[in-house]
Amino acid sequence: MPESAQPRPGSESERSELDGSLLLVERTDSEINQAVLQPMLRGGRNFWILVAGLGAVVAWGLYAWGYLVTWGIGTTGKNRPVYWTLFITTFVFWVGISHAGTMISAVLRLLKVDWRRPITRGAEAMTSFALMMAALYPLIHLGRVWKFYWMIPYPNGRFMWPNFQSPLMWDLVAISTYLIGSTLYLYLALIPDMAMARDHTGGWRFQLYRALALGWRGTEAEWHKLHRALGIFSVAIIPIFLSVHSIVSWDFAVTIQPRWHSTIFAPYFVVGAIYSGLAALACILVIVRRGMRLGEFLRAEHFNALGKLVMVAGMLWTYFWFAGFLVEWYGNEPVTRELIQEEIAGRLAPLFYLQMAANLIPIGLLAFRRVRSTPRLLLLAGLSVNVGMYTERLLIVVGSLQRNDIPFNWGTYRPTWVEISIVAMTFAGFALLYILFSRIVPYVPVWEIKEGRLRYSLRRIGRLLVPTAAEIE
Amino acid sequence: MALFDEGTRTAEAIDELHALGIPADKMTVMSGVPYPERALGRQVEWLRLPYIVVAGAVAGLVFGLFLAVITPHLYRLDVGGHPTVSFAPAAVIIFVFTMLATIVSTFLGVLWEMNFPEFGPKYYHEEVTDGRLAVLVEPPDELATQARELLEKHTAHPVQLAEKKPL
Amino acid sequence: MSKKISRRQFIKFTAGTATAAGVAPKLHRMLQEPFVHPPEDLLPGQATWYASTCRQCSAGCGIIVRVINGRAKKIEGNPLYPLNRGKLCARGQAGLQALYHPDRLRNAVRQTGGRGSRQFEPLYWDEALDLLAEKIGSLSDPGRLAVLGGLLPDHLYRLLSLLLDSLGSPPPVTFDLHSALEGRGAAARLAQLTLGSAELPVYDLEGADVVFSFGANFLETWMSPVAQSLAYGNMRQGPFGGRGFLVQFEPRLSATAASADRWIPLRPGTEGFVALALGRIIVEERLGHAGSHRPHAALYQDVDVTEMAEASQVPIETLRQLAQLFADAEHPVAIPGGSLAGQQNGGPGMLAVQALNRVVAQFGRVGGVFLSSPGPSGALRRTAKADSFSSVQDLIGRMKAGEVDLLLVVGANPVFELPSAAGFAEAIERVPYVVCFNSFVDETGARADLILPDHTYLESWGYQVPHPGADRPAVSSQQPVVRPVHDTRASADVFLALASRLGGRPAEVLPWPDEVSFLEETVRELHGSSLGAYTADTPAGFFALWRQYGGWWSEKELPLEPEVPDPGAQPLPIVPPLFEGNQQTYPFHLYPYPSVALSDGRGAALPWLQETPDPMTTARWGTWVELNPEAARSLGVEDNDIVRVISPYGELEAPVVVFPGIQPEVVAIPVGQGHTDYGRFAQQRGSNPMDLVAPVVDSESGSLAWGATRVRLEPTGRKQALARLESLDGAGRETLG
Amino acid sequence: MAQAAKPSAEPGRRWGLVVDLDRCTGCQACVVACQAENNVPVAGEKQAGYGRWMHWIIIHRYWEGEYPNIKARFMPVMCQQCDEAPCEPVCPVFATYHNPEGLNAQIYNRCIGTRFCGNACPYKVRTYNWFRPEFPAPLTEQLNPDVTVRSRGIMEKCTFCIQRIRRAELDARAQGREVADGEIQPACVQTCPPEALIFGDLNDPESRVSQLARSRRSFRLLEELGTDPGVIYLKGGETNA
Repeated sequence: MPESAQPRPGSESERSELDGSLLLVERTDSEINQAVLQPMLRGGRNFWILVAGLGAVVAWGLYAWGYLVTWGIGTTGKNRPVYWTLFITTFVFWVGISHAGTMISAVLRLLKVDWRRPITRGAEAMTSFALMMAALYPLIHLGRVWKFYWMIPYPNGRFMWPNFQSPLMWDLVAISTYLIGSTLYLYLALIPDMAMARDHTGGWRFQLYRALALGWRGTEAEWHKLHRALGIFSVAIIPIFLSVHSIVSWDFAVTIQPRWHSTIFAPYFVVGAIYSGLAALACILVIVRRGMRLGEFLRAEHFNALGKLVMVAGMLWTYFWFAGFLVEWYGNEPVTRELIQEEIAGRLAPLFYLQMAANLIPIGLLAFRRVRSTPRLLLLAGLSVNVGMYTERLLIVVGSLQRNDIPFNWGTYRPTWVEISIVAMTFAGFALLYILFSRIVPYVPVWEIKEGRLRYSLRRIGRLLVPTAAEIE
Repeated sequence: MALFDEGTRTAEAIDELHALGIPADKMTVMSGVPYPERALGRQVEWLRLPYIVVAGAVAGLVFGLFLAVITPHLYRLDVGGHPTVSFAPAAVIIFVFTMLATIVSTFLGVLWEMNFPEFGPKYYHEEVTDGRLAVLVEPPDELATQARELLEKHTAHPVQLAEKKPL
Repeated sequence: MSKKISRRQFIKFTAGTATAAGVAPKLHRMLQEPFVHPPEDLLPGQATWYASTCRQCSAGCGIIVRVINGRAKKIEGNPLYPLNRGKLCARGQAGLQALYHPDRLRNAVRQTGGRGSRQFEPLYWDEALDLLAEKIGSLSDPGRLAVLGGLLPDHLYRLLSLLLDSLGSPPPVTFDLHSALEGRGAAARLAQLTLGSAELPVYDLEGADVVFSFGANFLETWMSPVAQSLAYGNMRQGPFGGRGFLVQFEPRLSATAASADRWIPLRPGTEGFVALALGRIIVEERLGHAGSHRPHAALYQDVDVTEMAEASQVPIETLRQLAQLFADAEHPVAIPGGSLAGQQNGGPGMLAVQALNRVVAQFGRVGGVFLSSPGPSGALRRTAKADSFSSVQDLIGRMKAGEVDLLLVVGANPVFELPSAAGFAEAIERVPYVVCFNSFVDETGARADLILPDHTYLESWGYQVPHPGADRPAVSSQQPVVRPVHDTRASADVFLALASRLGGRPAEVLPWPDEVSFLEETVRELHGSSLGAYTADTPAGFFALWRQYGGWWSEKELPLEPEVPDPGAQPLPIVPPLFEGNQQTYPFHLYPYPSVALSDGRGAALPWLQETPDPMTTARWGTWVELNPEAARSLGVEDNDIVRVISPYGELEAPVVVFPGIQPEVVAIPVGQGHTDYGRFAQQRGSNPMDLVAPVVDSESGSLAWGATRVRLEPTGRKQALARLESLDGAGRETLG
Repeated sequence: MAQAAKPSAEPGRRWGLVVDLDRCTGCQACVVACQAENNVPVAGEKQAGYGRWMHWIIIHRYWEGEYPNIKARFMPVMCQQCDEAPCEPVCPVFATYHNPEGLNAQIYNRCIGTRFCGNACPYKVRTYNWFRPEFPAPLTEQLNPDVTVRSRGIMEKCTFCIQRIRRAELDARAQGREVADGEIQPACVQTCPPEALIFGDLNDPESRVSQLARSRRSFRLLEELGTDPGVIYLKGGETNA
């Protein structure tokens, strides 16, 4: 369709740097379809080795979990007073990661930011899978996981009812809601691409895509309804996304544990979540781009924009961290002082300085476009942010619990193989789900790309005059 | 059914079909890309979706209220000197349930509006997802030939008799 | 109950509204016991309580045992018994676990693989008794039979004495480390010298307003800790108003010192010096209001306060203040404790402390020193007395010389409890046949040929006259609270059966068919007494009441004023302490002390006691070495660093506890761990400081001078985290200042 | 303070425990008594050393000063039975709640083991069953049938020996009378050799505990947190006067 290829994507200034941008524009829809579908069908030896490796880690983690359930929470390194440790740390971490998906697809959709298009699906999938991993932890960390359903409010012969005053109940409902919401959101936007995949595959894939496409034909009415639904979703999921990490933060903030009992925790956690989530997304995009050779879809402009967002989130995080820290330092309450002392010059110092370095250095690095648009450097920065944010949660959860109002009751925590295996399991599980997802589901939202391209390509669409692409939604 | 390569000509063809006297509900346009509303010169359907969503949200609110405000009285146990029901925890629960219901009703609502899932045989062409626009016309018998000619004039592809394909 | 009402209200309330929503529980489910009920609301069955006597130490507190379905469930103090008045210590509570210990011997056994092989073969009791009777019968000379007893129940001691006497064998030798550490023997000798009776006196803490305790850890293990704790509580916030002032003089800050108002650290062995200095100051400066000090002047004529202060390292100023305090008090009392007795100058030291009571004329006065009324005397008064370490050494000498052919060990664990340098373990190898009567395979049992396990005290009969006693005559009864858990047999019954098997004179002297009939006969002498808190018409009725009440005691208080012999004008002896080991090579004093939970080690088998933290260090399940922070610094060690402790007689390794409450020249190690046998909870755990102790005695009383050894420390560079309750990071702070 | 929302809507009792620190000798009798009464498992050396001991009552030991002018003090600490208990609202399944007698009750069979209450408790007096408790036979015979043996994964803590409270109440009701002051004795109170622990009804102005609670010496642990504990400490080293 040569006649539709007049305008070029991206602003004038950026286009010059983009490699392969022209390629995409000159591709036909059918070629785009194939460019997206082909990597999914390639299952090289390396791919299967990777899957087997991740599967093995997951299997080992499941064994560790079985061991934990069989023998009790004592197989972890928890003790009195450190009742929560790596599980809750990693839980908070995964919930944080999950925030990037919504940030990218809902917030940017509402803001009509066009560079989001190729990365929305990757981001949404990350949200769903990260949440799935996060949702495991409240189960894993239970002393009696086989009784977890006692938290579900339904009439029962035990005459039991959950306590809606407990932040854990809020957690339960908020995380379920977010998981349901983000998965439906992911799926809804996936239907047209399922139809596309259905039309171009055979065998089991055809059957699968056929079932998932739900009979999509792409009629005008269907598109219209889909658009409306996605619009509503975008609006509705943003408050959920804000509430989820706030609620996670209240797990800590509602107690009177020094350093947890803080009003700034909710926004601080949300910002931290966005920071780590966006950084994680950048890492994943870099990796997937290489692994699936999607270079022509995920281009430097996307990384550049994402890098900017990460940088901004990082600055916000720094601001919130400082705001919290300053007040705690100023208050000079004995236990808080002791904890701050531990962080700055005590036993927690290595973790603290790791946290600060790993969180702050990337902000500086990302100020350079060269870093932002070089996948390798962006990956490095993103990984650093995630190390930093994991450490931050570790310091909040474990670090704070090691001290309390009565020095006699202090404690020290040492992790065990069970905990580390289970944490590794969720990392491997996330990667595994993500890899399999990327082989089964078109990783790049084809219709959104085409839509975006269409928007740029048409000055006059039918009888309608479209002044600029960015204003269309 | 006619296949088009791009939107402008499709819109022109549709305009002409209208002029020919074929009502809008006898024409179905299929595309692999969403075209902006009215871009193809067709009327926008009125949607019930917003109402479904609002109804869902209200139901969620009520359910949340029930859980957060009523059930604690039914299963009353006192904790930590707090009132049995107090604003802050109830607000969280009510909010989350409202949002949950909103999301779920949006999803179910849109599926319902689209009559999904619907796997039976339908008029369709696979090239739609490859970038073609398909215009399916169900003209009254007297206009059939004219419509066909009109479509053939605009498209490079042969106008076919539509087939139903199992989807 | 209120929850039920609210549930019913709930049904009414929900009938209309919630059922429609499907949330209301179905009505038929209401019959189920809902999970909102705490399980504690459900109380199964009624319990029976049996009164008996605690035998976890020699204090002899009255207990009541809660029994449900024939199983003992809990031990509590007998609220009627005048000694402990319903109170009981940690060790007493844990007695249940001795009864139900998984590693108790379940029947009589013979060691088949040779001594120390720990290969045992079960034996029928008849066979076992035949074997024992044959061994006794085949002795070439009854003098070649020796009996070593531990903390024997009074009736068993009496039976054994009668049996041995009838056989023509030497009387039983008794030794237990607990008594040695509390200086029981030395205290009895002191009482004999100063109070005219070998009865252990009662120091009236409750009535005292100033208490000077010289190394008496009377709130932990010394003498009768429960009775003394009770009195201490009343001294603090007493019914008489006012608050007593307690000063503790000892090298290590014990839990008693922690409860004291002042702790005066001093060098080991100089407690007597401090007492002498205090006495001298009082007499010289005519302090107080107890009348003329002229009669006492002679006592202190040789005492030089400056010298005493220097030797003990207590500043003269402090001594002056304390002397003033003591002399000015209405009811001062000075207590000569166990750590004095553990020195080679123990006798003179204790004498010096007791002299303080004389100086302030506190014999037989409120808040002073009393004797317990004996009540009906007779057979009951013939109680077991701990023999001195010297007599044990004699026995060891005889064993080594091959003069003992048959050794019976009854309720004692000499291999563990005696200083290993005393050579008991070697001596026992020279004895052809060894029979042990303990309920566990302990260190001595592992070296025996035959073990005839006794019942635990909760399964057996007996009585005990407490000493030191209560404020009135009292005898506690002991009866089985449960049927024997295993196929064990009361040692008293074993000896009675043995006597009848041997025939002849033993059978004549011990005619009773079993220990119960022996007890009934013994107790009968109390029946007629007019003092008793209850009366019965018949001896059988009395015996029933005696068991129900948990003993016999007088209704009213009967404190007895000691008839103090005139000391004459003899000056008090000033004997400097002697220590084993050269000061240059061995710079530290070793201070072994009985653990509050494990006492001398007999509690080590019981998991409750192992888990009980030491009050001061909060450590458990192990042995540790307490070091002054200054000493730790100079050695370059810190908490949990393992050090090797070397004395001229042995060495051990244990982690360090940096302990701010200890004299810098002193190294304290708790006694109780280091078992090689004695059940799964005790064995291979910690080390036994008795391996370091020199086998020396207090020259006067012959009791073991367990504190007279010097040691040196060597860091090993290894670490071992002690199971402490306290967080070391917290550094003992109460709040963060 | 949400006074109106107090569970003791009926003019109920509020059980309280007075700990006289002047009498306490740190002798650990209460610790073992509690362990025996409440089937508290033994953790063993390794677990106990790692902060996983199970005692419901422990005795803190604090140092003051330096050698030779050093003092040590003891402080028995058990569940403070707070009226405004921070541990209660955080439990998602109501395994811990406030009973009408002012007790902070723990219902073991509801507990799913989130350990949230343990984090919320500022006194850190809740203990957790890290493993299945072991009672090698025949030590099982020592178990008190009035008290459940808790399985692994469950929080537990001092109950003020609620089974003894119930027993006394049932006995009193059977005899048609009120429970007398001092009649109820939790195991620790029962055994305490220096009588440092006193138990009773704080809502009864005549009871011994409420009299002592009004003493000049009385204070509560971490009073500034506003948890309103039912355990009242009496300062050591001085008289009531």
